[in-house]
Amino acid sequence: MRLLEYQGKELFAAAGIPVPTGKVAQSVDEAVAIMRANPKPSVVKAQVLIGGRGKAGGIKFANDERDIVGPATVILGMNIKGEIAKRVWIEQRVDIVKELYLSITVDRQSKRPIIIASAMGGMDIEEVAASHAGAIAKYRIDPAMGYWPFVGRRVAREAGIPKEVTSQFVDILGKLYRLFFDIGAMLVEINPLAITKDGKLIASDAKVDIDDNGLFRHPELEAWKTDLPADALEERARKTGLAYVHLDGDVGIIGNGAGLVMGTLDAVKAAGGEPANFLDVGGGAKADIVREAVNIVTADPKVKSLFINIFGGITRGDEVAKGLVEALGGGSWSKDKLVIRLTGTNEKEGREVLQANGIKSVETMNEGARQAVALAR
Amino acid sequence: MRLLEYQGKELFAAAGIPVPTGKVAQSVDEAVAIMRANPKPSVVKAQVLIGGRGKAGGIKFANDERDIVGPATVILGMNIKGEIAKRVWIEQRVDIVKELYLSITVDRQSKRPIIIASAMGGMDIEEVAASHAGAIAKYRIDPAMGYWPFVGRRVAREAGIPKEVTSQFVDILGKLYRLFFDIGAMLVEINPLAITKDGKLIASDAKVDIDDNGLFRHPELEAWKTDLPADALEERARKTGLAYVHLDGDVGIIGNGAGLVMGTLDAVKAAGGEPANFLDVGGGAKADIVREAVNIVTADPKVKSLFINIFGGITRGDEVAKGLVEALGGGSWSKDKLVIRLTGTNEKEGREVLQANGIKSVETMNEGARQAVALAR
Amino acid sequence: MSIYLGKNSKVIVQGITGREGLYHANRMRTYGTNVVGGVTPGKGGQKADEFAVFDTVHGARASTGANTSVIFVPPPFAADAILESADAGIELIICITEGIPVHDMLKVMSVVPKSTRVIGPNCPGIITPGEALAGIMPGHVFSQGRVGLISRSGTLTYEIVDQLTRAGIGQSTCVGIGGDPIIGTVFVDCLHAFERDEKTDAVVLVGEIGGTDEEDAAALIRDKHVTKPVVAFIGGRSAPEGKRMGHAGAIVSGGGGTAKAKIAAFQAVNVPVADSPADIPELVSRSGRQPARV
Amino acid sequence: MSIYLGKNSKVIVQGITGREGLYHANRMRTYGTNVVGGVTPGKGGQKADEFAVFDTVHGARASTGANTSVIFVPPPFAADAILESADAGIELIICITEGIPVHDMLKVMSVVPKSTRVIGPNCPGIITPGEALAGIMPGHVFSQGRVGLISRSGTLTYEIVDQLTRAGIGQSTCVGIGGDPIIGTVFVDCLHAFERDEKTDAVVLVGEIGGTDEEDAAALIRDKHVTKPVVAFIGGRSAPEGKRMGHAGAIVSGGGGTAKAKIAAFQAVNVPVADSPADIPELVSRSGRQPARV
Repeated sequence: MRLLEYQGKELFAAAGIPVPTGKVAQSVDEAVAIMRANPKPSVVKAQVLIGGRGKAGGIKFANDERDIVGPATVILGMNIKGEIAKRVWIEQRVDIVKELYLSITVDRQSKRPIIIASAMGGMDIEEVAASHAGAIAKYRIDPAMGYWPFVGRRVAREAGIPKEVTSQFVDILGKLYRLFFDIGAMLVEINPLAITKDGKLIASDAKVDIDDNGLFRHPELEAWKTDLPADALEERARKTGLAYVHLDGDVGIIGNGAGLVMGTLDAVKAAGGEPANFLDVGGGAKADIVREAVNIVTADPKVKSLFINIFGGITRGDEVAKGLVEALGGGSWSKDKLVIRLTGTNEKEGREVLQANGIKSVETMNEGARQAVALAR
Repeated sequence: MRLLEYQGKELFAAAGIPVPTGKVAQSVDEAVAIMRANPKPSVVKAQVLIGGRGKAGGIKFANDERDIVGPATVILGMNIKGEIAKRVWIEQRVDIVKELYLSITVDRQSKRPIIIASAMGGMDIEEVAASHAGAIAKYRIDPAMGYWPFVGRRVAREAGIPKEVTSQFVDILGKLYRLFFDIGAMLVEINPLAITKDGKLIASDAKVDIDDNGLFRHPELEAWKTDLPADALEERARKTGLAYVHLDGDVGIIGNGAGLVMGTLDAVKAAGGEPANFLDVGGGAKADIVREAVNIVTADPKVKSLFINIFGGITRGDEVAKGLVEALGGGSWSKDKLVIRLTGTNEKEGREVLQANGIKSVETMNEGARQAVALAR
Repeated sequence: MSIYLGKNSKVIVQGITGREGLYHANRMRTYGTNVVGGVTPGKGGQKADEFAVFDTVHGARASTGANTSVIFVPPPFAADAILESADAGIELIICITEGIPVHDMLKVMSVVPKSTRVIGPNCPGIITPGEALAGIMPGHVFSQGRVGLISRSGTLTYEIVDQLTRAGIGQSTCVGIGGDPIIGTVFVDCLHAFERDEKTDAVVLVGEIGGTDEEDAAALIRDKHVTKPVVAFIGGRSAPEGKRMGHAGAIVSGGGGTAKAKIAAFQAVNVPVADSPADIPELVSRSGRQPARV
Repeated sequence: MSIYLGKNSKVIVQGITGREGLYHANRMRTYGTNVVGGVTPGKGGQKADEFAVFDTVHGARASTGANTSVIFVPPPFAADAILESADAGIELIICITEGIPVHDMLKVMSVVPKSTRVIGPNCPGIITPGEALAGIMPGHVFSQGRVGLISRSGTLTYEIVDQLTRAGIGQSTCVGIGGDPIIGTVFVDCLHAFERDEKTDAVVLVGEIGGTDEEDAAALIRDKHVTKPVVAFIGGRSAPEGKRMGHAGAIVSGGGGTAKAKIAAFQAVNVPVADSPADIPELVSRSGRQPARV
């Protein structure tokens, strides 16, 4: 679960990490009220997950209740690379003299949390890594050891963090690690971690990504989910327990098992088509799940053909066929725009069901992909 | 810092470990008020650190505000093996059908916390260990791993904890471990951990010992210190930073370094005497520390002679001699009842100071011990 | 036995009284696996179908001599189950459970002894065809032979194995290492094992987007730690950045973990990369030493 | 070099700008120890007397090649200092600090790599007479020779060494292992090291009440892992139960850790136990192989 900046900053503040004073607004009126209560030179920032909001015009300035109206009006509802800004975060401006970078993420290779820091903050860390690899310090923490101040001192020295702020940096990093650990984060990033004119460190931005699998331990964060931009079909699929990812193409895809579905997407692409989605019905799917899967995929108006690719391991071919027949019977899709490939457990029984209902099936994944792409033309 | 039962139970309750409802009283009036507010069959327990209070008459029963008067009057102020009960803990009686044992302490050998559990609770665990070694389960936790429920299940099985209460046991053990860890305990012990008639586990007693070196992290526990029985001289020494232990003999002992002082005590004992105390002035002691050490040791009216044994490593002989002269000059002790052995760094200068003030010194520790014992006769 | 699992493996199932656990315990036994019992806390002493149930892994191991565990317990309790098995001295721990918090696995992997092999989580298990199956794989698609297989995906593995089997190419051992970001056993571990294994002539490696496990495998091959022929397939070539493709670990982020980079890494060390699962049997047949037919 | 410390040891002092740290850095250098610098966070780049000060142990090690650290930082920060040295690859870490929370040491000892030797805390350090001193011992009482010494106590060690030296018995290495309940190096570790050491003929072991380190040492001798003669002394024979005798670790509790039990354990394996420090030189002289005189 990726969090919006204002949510991340709320977590930071609770963890004792200094952040600028700020408030979130969902309407121009709210924005005006905020500035009336606290008429300080402020930054008005679009609350979106997508990167590059600054260049897209999603960050503006205001000093009082009058001149907040323009920025708030422009930003609220702004479409930034396909994402609508439903909120603005209004925070007091701070005088920044230098920008640092600090993050903790999960390093898959070492199976450890990794701290990444740089004295070159304010830009994309991948860009820094590409152009100034030496400017980045990395430290993989043994989770059994946890964070100790020496780690911060070592990272600070290696990243070239100015000496005057090293002790603040060590303190903030300790708090960031505790937060990372407490909320089961995949990423906590402060970019920039600003040095103010009066020599204080402050988190100017906040990027937090929480492991969805660990969310059950944090019911208090559940409420924030509704604030996050979400695809309606993805939401609907999540509720049924289906893994659905909405894409931009026109060939709808259903399969069982993440790897097989990914492989199916690749086959469609290789056949010259564009997948409309990723949908994994999971292992051992029953007829009703298959029916709901068909309904979800075909609810996307861009979908022109549907390719169902099932390898029956635990999943039984006859169950899949039955679900499909039910879905088609409900009128949600025409069998003319459908290709199905069914193999493995109970494939014979499944094909009999299909045949009895006039649904044709193909033998191989590649053949299915070709036909599905042709049907979408 | 050893805690009284009521303090331990307060920590248990805060940690979510079930304890009987209870309140502490410092006077008969308070005890009466407690029973008036809550007239339930109760146990009245002397709050002392020493073991065996039950046999000494420090545990009684009461049902209401009238019949609490007797037990409270008897127990408050009771001398139990030398320790005065300044408080009673009045807790509601629970119907116990079986008593278990559970503790976590520091295992020096493995350098790990060790869980000890037994289905034979309510008696001294060392006795159980001696008579029924097989009835005790032990598990050394890797502190890097921490407590996981499987540890509790394994311990429960090996200790023969009844199956019906295993899941409660696992839960309580997890909370006990967290408490052990959070307060930096040397020991947390529940003996007995009672199974009540209705199948619930409840901590019938609480023994908690907190590492003094870790107390700086727990200022909230500082207040409890004043409730604990303490030797006035030990308190005074603690404030000066001296390690002083009050003993029962008549030969006062001062030395530098815990090992040397222990060796000096042994030498006095070997010479037929009884040490009155242990006092370590520490490394590099200056004259004022030595003076205060002499004052503390000789403030004990039982002390008949004083043996000062200094091996000058970092500690300088002349500083020790100066402090001693100052102390004697202040009239706190007569040089006739004093033996000093001074060797090592600046021993010559030190002996000159002693000689100039008419204080005789001996060459060896054993000779000093002999003379000090003779002086105490 | 080829690698990790074989005829001498004595398997217990953690979570055996659950629907999944019991279903697959039976399937494994049917396949020929020596399933010696199962564990469900609080249900020790009962029977689940024909399987003896124990309260703890220690108890199960003491009674049965189990050396392998397959874990089906729900995500919140799975890390505890893995640690319990490790603590009890189980040598091979296969965690099927999907949805374990990443931080649980970080902790688990930092404290599990090096001598314990953890496979998964979020994996289909491991099979040595004709000897034993520990997991949820459909045993009937596998066939005995001399090609090892390692995969981050379940059904894609079945798909590929099915094609291998149909082409007459049997398998020595197939390991589903799992689709999560933090897993106990990675490609590199399995490649080392297959390299040492006398019963394996070639290896099929089924990777996907996300992480750098495939790049690490390529580096191992580059450094000549693996000399047996390897054929690769990478799923997720069409996946856009930032979208999680079913598996928690299958995500391209910050420009890292792309199929393109992985394919390039393999090609740079002369490992043929199949365009489609259908091409794998032929690539295997053409690869270095000819694997023996079934 | 006898064990752990010698001419090739390059020593840094953590907490060198503190009063104690700087005082003892100078004393060590005067003794002949190769003190290459010190560490105080935030004071890197300065000088403390003649010593270069670094912000981190990493920095100090990178610049000086230090392999040994002596720690003088206050108790709340000492565990962090030990872990920093371990993380930086320092091989020998001697922690002088008294008063470190026991739980800090539990954590430290569970995560410090096995290849790192931690001595202390709450110890006087280690000396290889004539080569190097790392700690706070008064160097002048020690003399070169072939008797190793291990002790839980500081001044008692000086007392005993003084008597050995006066009796003409020099020392190979003397290790003060510290008086805390949880310490990095115990008797058993040092006995193993002295057993392997060509420059040591016999060992004096100075124990005290509390714990079972002495019993463990006796068991090692019983099992013939130590064949060189050992002479023991146990402090605290007159200490009552439940009273902490200065050292946090010197306490008899629950009937365990008594001097009586320790003396009996040594006597059972034919290790002579001195009644008084004054008796030690003679016991050493009489023990097995005659140690060479200075």
